[in-house]
Amino acid sequence: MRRFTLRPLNRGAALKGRHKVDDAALVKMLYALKLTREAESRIENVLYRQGKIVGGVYTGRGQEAIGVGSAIQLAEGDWVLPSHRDFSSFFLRGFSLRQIMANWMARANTPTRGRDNTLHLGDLNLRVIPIISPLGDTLPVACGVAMALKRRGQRRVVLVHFGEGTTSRGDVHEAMNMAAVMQLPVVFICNNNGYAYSTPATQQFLVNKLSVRGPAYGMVGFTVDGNDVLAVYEAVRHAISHARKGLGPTFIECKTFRMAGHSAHDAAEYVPREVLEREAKNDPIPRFELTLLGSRVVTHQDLQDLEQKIRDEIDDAVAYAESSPEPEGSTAVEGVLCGADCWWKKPIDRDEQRLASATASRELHGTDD
Amino acid sequence: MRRFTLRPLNRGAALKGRHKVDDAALVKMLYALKLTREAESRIENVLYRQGKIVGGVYTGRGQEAIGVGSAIQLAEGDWVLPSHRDFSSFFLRGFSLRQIMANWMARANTPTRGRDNTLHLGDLNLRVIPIISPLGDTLPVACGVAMALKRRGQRRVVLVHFGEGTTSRGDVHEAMNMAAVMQLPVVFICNNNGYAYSTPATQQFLVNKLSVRGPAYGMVGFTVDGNDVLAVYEAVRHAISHARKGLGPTFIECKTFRMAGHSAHDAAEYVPREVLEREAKNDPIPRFELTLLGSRVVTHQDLQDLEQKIRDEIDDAVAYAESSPEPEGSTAVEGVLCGADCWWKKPIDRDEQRLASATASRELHGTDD
Amino acid sequence: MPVLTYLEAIRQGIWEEMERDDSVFLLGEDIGVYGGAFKVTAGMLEKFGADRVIDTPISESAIVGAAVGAALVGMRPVVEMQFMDFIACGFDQIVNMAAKIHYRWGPAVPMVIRGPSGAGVHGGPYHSQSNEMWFVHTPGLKVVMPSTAYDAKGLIKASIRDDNPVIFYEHKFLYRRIKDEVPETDYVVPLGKARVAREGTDLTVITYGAMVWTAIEAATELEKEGISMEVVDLRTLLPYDEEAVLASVRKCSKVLLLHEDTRTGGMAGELAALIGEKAFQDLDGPIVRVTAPDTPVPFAPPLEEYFLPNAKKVAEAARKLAAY
Amino acid sequence: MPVLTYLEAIRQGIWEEMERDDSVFLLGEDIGVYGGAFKVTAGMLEKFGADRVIDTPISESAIVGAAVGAALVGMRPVVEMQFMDFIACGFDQIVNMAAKIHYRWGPAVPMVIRGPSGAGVHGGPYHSQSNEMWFVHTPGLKVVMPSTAYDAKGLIKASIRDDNPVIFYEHKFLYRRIKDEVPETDYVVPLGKARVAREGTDLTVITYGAMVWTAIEAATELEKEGISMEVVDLRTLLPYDEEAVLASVRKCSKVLLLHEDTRTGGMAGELAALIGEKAFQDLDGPIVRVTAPDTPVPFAPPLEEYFLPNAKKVAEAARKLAAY
Ligand SMILES: Cc1ncc(C[n+]2csc(CCOP(=O)(O)OP(=O)(O)O)c2C)c(N)n1
Ligand SMILES: Cc1ncc(C[n+]2csc(CCOP(=O)(O)OP(=O)(O)O)c2C)c(N)n1
Ligand SMILES: [Mg+2]
Ligand SMILES: [Mg+2]
Repeated sequence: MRRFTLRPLNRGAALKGRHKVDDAALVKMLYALKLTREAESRIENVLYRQGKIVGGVYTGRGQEAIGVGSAIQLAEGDWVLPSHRDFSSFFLRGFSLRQIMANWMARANTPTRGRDNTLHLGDLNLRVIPIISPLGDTLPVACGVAMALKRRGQRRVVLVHFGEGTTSRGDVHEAMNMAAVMQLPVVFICNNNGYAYSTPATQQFLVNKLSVRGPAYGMVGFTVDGNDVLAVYEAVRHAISHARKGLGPTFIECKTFRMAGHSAHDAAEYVPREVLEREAKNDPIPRFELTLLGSRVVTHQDLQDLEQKIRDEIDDAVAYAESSPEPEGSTAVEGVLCGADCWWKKPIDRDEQRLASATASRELHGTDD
Repeated sequence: MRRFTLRPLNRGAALKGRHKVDDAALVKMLYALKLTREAESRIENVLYRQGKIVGGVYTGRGQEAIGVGSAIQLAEGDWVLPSHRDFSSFFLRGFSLRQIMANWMARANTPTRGRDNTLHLGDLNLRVIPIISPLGDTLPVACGVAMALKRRGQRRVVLVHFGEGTTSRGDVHEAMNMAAVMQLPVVFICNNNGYAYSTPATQQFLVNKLSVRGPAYGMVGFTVDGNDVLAVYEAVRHAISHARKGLGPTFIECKTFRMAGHSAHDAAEYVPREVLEREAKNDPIPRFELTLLGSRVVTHQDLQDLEQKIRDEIDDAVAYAESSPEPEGSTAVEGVLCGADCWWKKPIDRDEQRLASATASRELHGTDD
Repeated sequence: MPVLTYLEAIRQGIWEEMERDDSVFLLGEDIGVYGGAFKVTAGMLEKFGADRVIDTPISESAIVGAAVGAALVGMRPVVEMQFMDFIACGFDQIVNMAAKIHYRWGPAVPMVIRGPSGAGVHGGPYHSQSNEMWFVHTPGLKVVMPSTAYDAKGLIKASIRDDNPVIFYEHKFLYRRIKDEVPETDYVVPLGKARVAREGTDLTVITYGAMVWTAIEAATELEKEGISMEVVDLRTLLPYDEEAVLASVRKCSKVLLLHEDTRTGGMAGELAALIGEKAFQDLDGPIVRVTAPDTPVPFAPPLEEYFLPNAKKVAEAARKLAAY
Repeated sequence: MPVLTYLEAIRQGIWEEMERDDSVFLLGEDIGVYGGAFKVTAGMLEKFGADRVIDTPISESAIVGAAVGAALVGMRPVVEMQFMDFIACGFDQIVNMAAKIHYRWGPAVPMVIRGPSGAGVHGGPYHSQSNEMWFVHTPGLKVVMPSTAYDAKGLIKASIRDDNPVIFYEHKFLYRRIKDEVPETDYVVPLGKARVAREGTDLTVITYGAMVWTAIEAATELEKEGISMEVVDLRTLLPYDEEAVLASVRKCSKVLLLHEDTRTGGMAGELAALIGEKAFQDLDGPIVRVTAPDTPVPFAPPLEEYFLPNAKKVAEAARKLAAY
């Protein structure tokens, strides 16, 4: 297989190195990008409209490259705390599409047993800690995970994702400062998609580049093109290697765009039409496809095959979810406290998940780390 | 009277202007510095040891120049939210020494009526909003005051003081970001006295200069010598004039040293002896005295007279406080809600305070603003 | 009289107060251009301008703190929490700053924190909470929760005019489901006064918020069986209307305490203590609680249904109590 | 058996758990070099090292959040709040993150948040609060408050070993005032179990924390008058020991509910509801509350004294109730 050389994406900045990513990893990234896009489209545009989704729908349309370019690099012992739009992180960490889909439909056979919604999916085996709705709350948690890993002398890292709007929360500050002063192996990945619900970034903060926040805590800060999966990959690669060396946290701002409303019910009329049109041309997925086609990592036929495979997988997941049982009402009162009857200790259907996890990590070990 | 020319204190930084402060203001600063030091010494070293103070004692020994160099410049309509060690701000805003002393003794005739302790003293007429113990909580409040002033089109400013340890709180971040993005007339004055209780600044954050936090929000940040009252004056003067012009907030780090324990019961054994010795030589009050003596603004005789006057004032305040009544126990349940029987609306002994306030503001109008 | 939804009534109440008093202004996330997540403030930016309808960063603590600051200098801020669940992020400013200022040094702190709370819309654990008890247990605050459109308007107006920090809970399930004739005239519903939502004689159910409708549904059902159940709507939870509670208990001699909030430490406990102390002699049966169980609010519809009190559960408990 | 103060007992309990289990570690402000504001963790840095006794920045929210993260990956963090008043600054992480994780997706979250609470030392409104009810009303937590040195050690050890987030209230008034024989052996006092602190027959007072001593003082006084008052010490407030409460009420038929915390929405309400529902037939008199009034904790000694329940107030209420 040929090797693909990453462009240095942030010229003059700290991202100086060049790094080779093998074709398998590139194809896997494309797969994850396209699967994420397609699955979320199915959820938002088909299943939600059909009334099959329970509750609201938030997607990561337009910003898939951030989850993909980062999660793909994690080793098995690393941890990730995705944002509320980071479908791809779950998938790349080994959640099965079936489980994710079943959770959107509030079914019983998911890690939440129907107790929590959307992407509030966690699994310690897969080393994914889910977001909770109060924005920013996962950043301190990421610090705590990192403290434990550091104490054990494990060269593990923790990625935590959040939106630019979330940076206004006090917890984000407390966590970034704590990570810096304790030199914790955390990578703070901020997706600046231009909006927090209806609020433009210009009303959220006054700085042009959020990456200035890094040095304010004594950590490195990057701003990268979040719609370029390889730019994200490169920045995160540096940050991970920095963290693994015990050199502490990094803050990465990934500039991107929310190519949808805040949620399925939001037509986003507050976004100027010109902005929508401009950003439509900057879609990370066609960009990456063109790159891979241009460098002959994939052919048009490959793409068609991939798309078919993805459609099949989604069909399967939807069918699985639809045929999955709803939780029994009376289970609502179980497992509030963790004790002898701790529901977590009862087996739930994790086999598939484990399998996926094992596969994912095997594939990941193919990439340089 | 001769004019005294401020040295440009932060060479090469944004503090470029030179500014004249007249002798009267210089003497007033010295008076406020010495009065603060002497009053707090009396409280900590005499009254507290005698068991006359109720509760804990926190003083601003060593960092008096920060309150003095800033509060002295406020016009009547400006607001200040002092830190828990900012005795001088209260005094310069017009609180009478008697009231302050009475509050340390938990007496009834104070703005708190004995309900709150230490320097938790507020008075809307004097435009002082007191700190509460949860550190950092006053910063968002300062923003709200500034929002109101701005909306009314008043060219007023709000100063808010806090320690370097406090900067780790989420509220500090939320407030600084909000002030920046809304361009509020707030001056954030951080006293970096090296310690937060026993925790050295090096365990609080990783940066050398906290002033880098300013640009992280898109506001100007200065670091100045907080033991040089004129340096503080100059930085705050710039910040105030910036804010009055509608150009938004400024962050000022005043480097100083806590020349005492965290509180009266803390021997501060965790502070290395060499640091204590070094810092003792940097006491802001002798420094300023020397400056004023050297430039002949005051004579040794003036100093002696001033000291006598201060001792007399403190004696008077102590006598007043000691002879003041304790609150009636049953008043504890009054005025929880503000209603028809709102205790605030009942007259309390404010005459003295008003007088002091009027005097202070008349004197202030003598200074260039 | 025009018929308004609960949501429209709140909007109208805020609108009128904004018109009446220039010191009233709004602070919150997405309340301006977007008009709020539930559109309660729709049209206000256009009408009152960006000076008075302020979109903030996602900084609940600073929003509350800023409201306190503005209130101290004579404004009457009205804060929107996008969901009341997120009030936890501004908690310290509410309980330590806002609630205690008047007691500590005197000033009025006229401000309202309002927003949608409650379950029933499959919002999951973070968009469904009933967290009023944190504030009912905080001296210095007032806590309000309307159940009708009429009250919603009258109570939000009274809250805005009140000189204390008021936590104003809007039940999101009622926003567009409940309609009422709402006078266009200027009226307030006084804080601290309950109302009898339905008269009865055999037993009384004391409740508030969306559960008022559940109670009425149960009462209608029970009437067919010859059981006459009174329904008392607290409207204000702090300070709550002791007299009205005691009067109804004295009248009916049996009492059922109902809330959507979880059980342990809920409002029913507070009422039970009041009744157990001051109406002990009037009681002809145990004090019965019907509440959500002690769990987070679960997401999936069967779980949420199991979690929430409903007319059937209320009627069952009432039947048992009536037969006692 | 060695006699330890309440404070020393807590220290010994933490110490033993640190020795026993390497996954136990401490997080907090000034807990290392300084040994904590009240010296609870004195000597631990020297003994266990900076890896396990971690001085943090002043970031209550991040401290709690970090504890959750560490707990999720197998550690047993013990967080110190310098004063429990400041727990309000980490509130959201406690109620929304820590409390709900197990329910939402299964993991154990073994962590303790401990610190000094309560009044009586002229600490003013921010160093004297009793804020346990916020957490008693939060499903997914446990809430503990010892009254004796023996229990303090046994309960802190049980809390550290528990698989849930435990909020552990230490009463600062008791720290150095209460002494007890405390075994050097390894023992735990199980969470969720109350104890009868003093036997009685005429009426019972249910209480916890420092008020246990107030109740005992009152009971001693009342005994001289021929009134026999039982004192039940809850020890754990969530989940609390329903059986023990009901047993004592059934035995004595009259009940007094006592706490230092403010009245409305306090623990007494919860207990009143339990008793009003499950022991209604056993009651021979009203359910009486003796609590602090609904105010912030005032600073000046006469105010604080008026605010706090004391033996005199308890005895007065008990006399009336006994005579009912
Ligand atoms: C503390 C808090 N406040 C408000 C909300 C409501 N809310 C949900 S998503 C959102 C916008 C988040 O913006 P950003 O962080 O930029 O993430 P994005 O949605 O753009 O990915 C808001 C305000 C919340 N979930 N938590
Ligand atoms: C939120 C909060 N946490 C902890 C405390 C306890 N505390 C009181 S003062 C202090 C140190 C403050 O340090 P700094 O901000 O540097 O101010 P300084 O005392 O040095 O003036 C601490 C930890 C508090 N008051 N509030
Ligand atoms: Mg965004
Ligand atoms: Mg300091």
